[in-house]
Amino acid sequence: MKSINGHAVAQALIYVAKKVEENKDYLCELDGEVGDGDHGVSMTIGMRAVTRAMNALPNSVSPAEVFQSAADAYANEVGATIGPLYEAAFAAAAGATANLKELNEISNWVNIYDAMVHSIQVLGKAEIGDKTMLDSFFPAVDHIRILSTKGGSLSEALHSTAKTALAAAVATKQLVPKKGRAARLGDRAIGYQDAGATSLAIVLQGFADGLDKA
Amino acid sequence: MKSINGHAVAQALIYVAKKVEENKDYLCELDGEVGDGDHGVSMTIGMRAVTRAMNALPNSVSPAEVFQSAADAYANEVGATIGPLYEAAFAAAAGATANLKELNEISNWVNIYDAMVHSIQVLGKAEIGDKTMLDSFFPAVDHIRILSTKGGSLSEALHSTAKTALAAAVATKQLVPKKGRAARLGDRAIGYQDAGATSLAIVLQGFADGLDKA
Amino acid sequence: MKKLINDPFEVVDEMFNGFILANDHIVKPVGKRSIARVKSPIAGKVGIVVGGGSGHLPAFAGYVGQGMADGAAFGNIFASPPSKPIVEATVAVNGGAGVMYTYGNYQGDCINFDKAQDQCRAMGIPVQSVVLNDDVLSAPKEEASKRRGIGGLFLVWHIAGAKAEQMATLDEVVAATQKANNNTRTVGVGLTSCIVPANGMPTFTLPDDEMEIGLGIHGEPGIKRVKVRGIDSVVDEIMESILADLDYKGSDVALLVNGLGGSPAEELYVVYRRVKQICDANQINIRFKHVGEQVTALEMAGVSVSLMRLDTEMHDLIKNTVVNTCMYKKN
Amino acid sequence: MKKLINDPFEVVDEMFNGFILANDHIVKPVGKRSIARVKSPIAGKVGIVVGGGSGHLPAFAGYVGQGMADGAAFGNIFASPPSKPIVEATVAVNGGAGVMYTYGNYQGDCINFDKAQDQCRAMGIPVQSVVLNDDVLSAPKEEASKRRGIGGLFLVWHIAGAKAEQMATLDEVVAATQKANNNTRTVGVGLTSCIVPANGMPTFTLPDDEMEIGLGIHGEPGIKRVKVRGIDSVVDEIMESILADLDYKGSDVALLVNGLGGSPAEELYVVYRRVKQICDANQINIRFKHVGEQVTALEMAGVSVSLMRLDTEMHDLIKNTVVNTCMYKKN
Ligand SMILES: Nc1ncnc2c1ncn2[C@@H]1O[C@H](COP(=O)(O)OP(=O)(O)O)[C@@H](O)[C@H]1O
Ligand SMILES: Nc1ncnc2c1ncn2[C@@H]1O[C@H](COP(=O)(O)OP(=O)(O)O)[C@@H](O)[C@H]1O
Ligand SMILES: [Mg+2]
Ligand SMILES: [Mg+2]
Ligand SMILES: [Mg+2]
Ligand SMILES: [Mg+2]
Repeated sequence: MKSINGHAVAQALIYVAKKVEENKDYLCELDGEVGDGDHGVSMTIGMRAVTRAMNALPNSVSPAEVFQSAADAYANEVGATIGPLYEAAFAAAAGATANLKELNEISNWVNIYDAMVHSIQVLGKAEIGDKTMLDSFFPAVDHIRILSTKGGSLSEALHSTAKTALAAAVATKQLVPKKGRAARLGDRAIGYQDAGATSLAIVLQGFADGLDKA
Repeated sequence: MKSINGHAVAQALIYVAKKVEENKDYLCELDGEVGDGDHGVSMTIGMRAVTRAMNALPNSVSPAEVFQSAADAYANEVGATIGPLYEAAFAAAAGATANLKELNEISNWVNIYDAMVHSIQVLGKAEIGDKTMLDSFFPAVDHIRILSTKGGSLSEALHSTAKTALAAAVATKQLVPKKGRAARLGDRAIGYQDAGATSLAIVLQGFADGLDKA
Repeated sequence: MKKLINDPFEVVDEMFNGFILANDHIVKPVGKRSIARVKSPIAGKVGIVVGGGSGHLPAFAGYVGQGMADGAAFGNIFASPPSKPIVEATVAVNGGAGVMYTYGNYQGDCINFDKAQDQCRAMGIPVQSVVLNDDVLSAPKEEASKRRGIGGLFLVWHIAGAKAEQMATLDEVVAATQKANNNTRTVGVGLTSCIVPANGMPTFTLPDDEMEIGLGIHGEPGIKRVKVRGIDSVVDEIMESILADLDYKGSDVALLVNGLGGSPAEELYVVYRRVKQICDANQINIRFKHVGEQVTALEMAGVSVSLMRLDTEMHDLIKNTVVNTCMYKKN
Repeated sequence: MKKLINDPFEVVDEMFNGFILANDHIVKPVGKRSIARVKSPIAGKVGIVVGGGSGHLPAFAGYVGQGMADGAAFGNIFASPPSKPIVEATVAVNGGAGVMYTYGNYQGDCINFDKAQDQCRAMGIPVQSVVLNDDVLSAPKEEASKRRGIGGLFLVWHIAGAKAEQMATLDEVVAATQKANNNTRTVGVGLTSCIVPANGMPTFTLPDDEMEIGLGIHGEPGIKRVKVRGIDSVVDEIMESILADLDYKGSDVALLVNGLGGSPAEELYVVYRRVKQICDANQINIRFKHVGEQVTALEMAGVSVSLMRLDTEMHDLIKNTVVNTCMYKKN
């Protein structure tokens, strides 16, 4: 992992896009069991737009500009529930990295992920346990916050954070949905893994892998 | 086989109806490969109407009245191609049995079948070899005409006539259709057995069995 | 079989019943399987009677009302009606100016409408028939009279209905309808078959990656089976067949992109987009257009494209006539 | 996947393109995914903007035109549009009397329309929203505000559009629309799922002998799965749920039997027949009725029934207003 400047973040987002698209059908399948089967499509459309936006940025771009550009891509192309949530999250990440040139410290990513998850909660008004992406994101943020107090490599921290998110996403199976389309199914949704919690874990894993390569 | 009066013919037609309905799906399947898949349905609708008409007749009914009543049932309920063709055929059978009280001779049935097939040809204007019900009916009529010159039992004659019709129906596989919906497929219809030729054979077999029981 | 029905053999009667109840401001029953406009007979107006097998709604009964047909006879699913309901509709709509039958070229329909025509003429009602044969791929050009009638009827009947609304004579209405038919061509493609309710099984089976080109409106197979591919190239093939059969270059046309029943409206607009590109490239001026399900084959997925060449009379008839039928309205 | 499309990710743009071309006498594009009536803005008239995910045609964009909506924003398939096209449509239809948003109660739509509303208000355009929640089975009565909006929008928007045509104020149009929504209930059943094109697979799988009761319009599962059975008893269950939720006895109503996309019109009439019997038995007077595909879920087979209780004002609005939109016309 080299020094993580804006360009590296942009490249990592392009890698995230690739991973999301690879999981399109899987995410649709998860959403289809209890929702409307489009989550993988919405995420793919959003991340394709992000990729186009990233490719249009100069190499000298700042991390905050990268995140804001990703936010705008989601805002213009996606819609649905997930569009505004990721728009808000990327915009919050831009806010959390204002004036920074590099994001080499674990604490940078604690701030980024923390800003993201809170902006999602403010906009979406879901609670923990409602069976949404918050249920994989909050445990991940808690995890990386603890790691940041212990020192260690950023790469390892991002990887183990993504793994925590994935485990938490799997654990959403037991939850009863309270927000979004799946909420209408109530108990019938128990046993199904939440699509948005899963895609969030894929995004975090994409960051970890993408930044390694950058 | 008792003496075949009008009531016996009516009972035989009810038996024919039963056999046609048992073969509904098979006939639809044959029609579906090259036509519009409704032949078994049209024949069932027609023969159900015939059954209702037969049940409404007095026991003292004449054979000609029975056939005319079957013709009317087809005329009012069926439509399609097959409706007018069977209507014409039953009306012709009524004509061929005018003034007769009993139909115990093979020659009676030569006249009936012969009148039926010719009325179908006049109305439908198909040629032999066009892959229609004529291609099972004409060989059957030829067969019973020969038998009538030889003597023998009516029951046996009707049975072997029905068998001839069935064999001829199977042989329609090699024909290229010239009339009706299947005509549009031309060579593509080779290999498929004609639905109307097959149902005609079922009708003749139904007569043979039904009259045995009557 | 997944259908919103009760006894499959009762479907047509129950459908007829619901159709009458839902459209009682426009039509009335005049027999067990026949309807006429509430206002029928309209004195001095040529009555137009349409009909055919059920399973094609809005065609045929859905077009009874102002600006199109005056009466209709319902057959069983995909089966021509017998002559009786046709006769009933004829008698009901005869306002003294005679009656025109117009229907698709199928053997069953021809036999039964001809029978009705004979009976009605014998009763003293002047009846003429115009049999429609717009389906390009159902027979070669030299045998065009063998072609069957499919989606193009929707366009042709605009002309027929408009002409009759103008209180034209029977001969004039017949001539206008015949002219419209002569100038109309259609080609269809099917992606799936359909299920005749009383049959309960798909009429034919089509592998997941194949479609039928040149099929009709009864779930019957088409003239060739090809691999499923991007729709633009399929539309190109459809339009090529149509344009090779009649010279539309530089003409004004009326156009229909018709859904066969199982394809969403969204997809029909994708098709229209391509049709429009091809018309533009061939200097074909679209003066009237409609995208929607008009002549269907139960739940069959697929589409047909119809073009009708317009002269000035036809152009004015189709543009200026209000249509207010049971299932189709045009301002 | 058997669809009349090219690249599944291009479907919405190509559909939008075809929709604009096919309806250019009624609407114009005002953005990449937004449309407005050709005449927009109409001075002094409240502008009505509708929208939501694609895949529901005629809803939502198909209702832009005289007597219903003034503008619409298209989302991706089954996904709310982002705020941008909503804002574009709002600006285009604002004739000085303000703009009303009306859409179904889905989280994504609420978030994106609210965002657009904030942006437009900040630009000085008065915007109000009426969120529709007619789907009885999507939440219990005590939590009616959580119910989603489905087929009933077709009835509610007759009232909204008619009121706006009368040049009522924004508050009056909002009040009439809200009243219509409060008096509207819908229940739907699905026989098959549907395929989101970019997904390529059915959203969920339903065994051959089962149907879903209480489902929405996105191919999502309903509230319970039952065995396929005669439709009359299914309609009985639908009507029971509706009548238990709101007192329709003795009332005048407007009624919709809505096809979800994959069920033939013939079957919808079989359903209407039964609905009418039940209304008669409950002294419910059907003053306005429509049977057809209005609020669909791509090619999903199934039906929904909507009832809207009418007072004198609503009765006159729905009966006396001419509607001439892209995909729905009423004389
Ligand atoms: N209020 C909310 N807060 C956070 N996440 C949410 C909320 N509502 C839904 N989600 C997430 O969004 C996912 C569904 O997204 P998607 O299918 O793209 O949107 P839609 O529900 O509009 O079709 C759910 O799996 C859930 O994780
Ligand atoms: N002109 C004709 N003469 C005799 N039989 C015919 C003729 N046309 C069609 N048939 C018979 O009718 C059968 C099809 O009947 P059916 O499916 O009931 O009618 P339709 O073709 O109207 O759907 C064919 O298999 C053929 O045997
Ligand atoms: Mg979803
Ligand atoms: Mg047939
Ligand atoms: Mg037929
Ligand atoms: Mg969605």
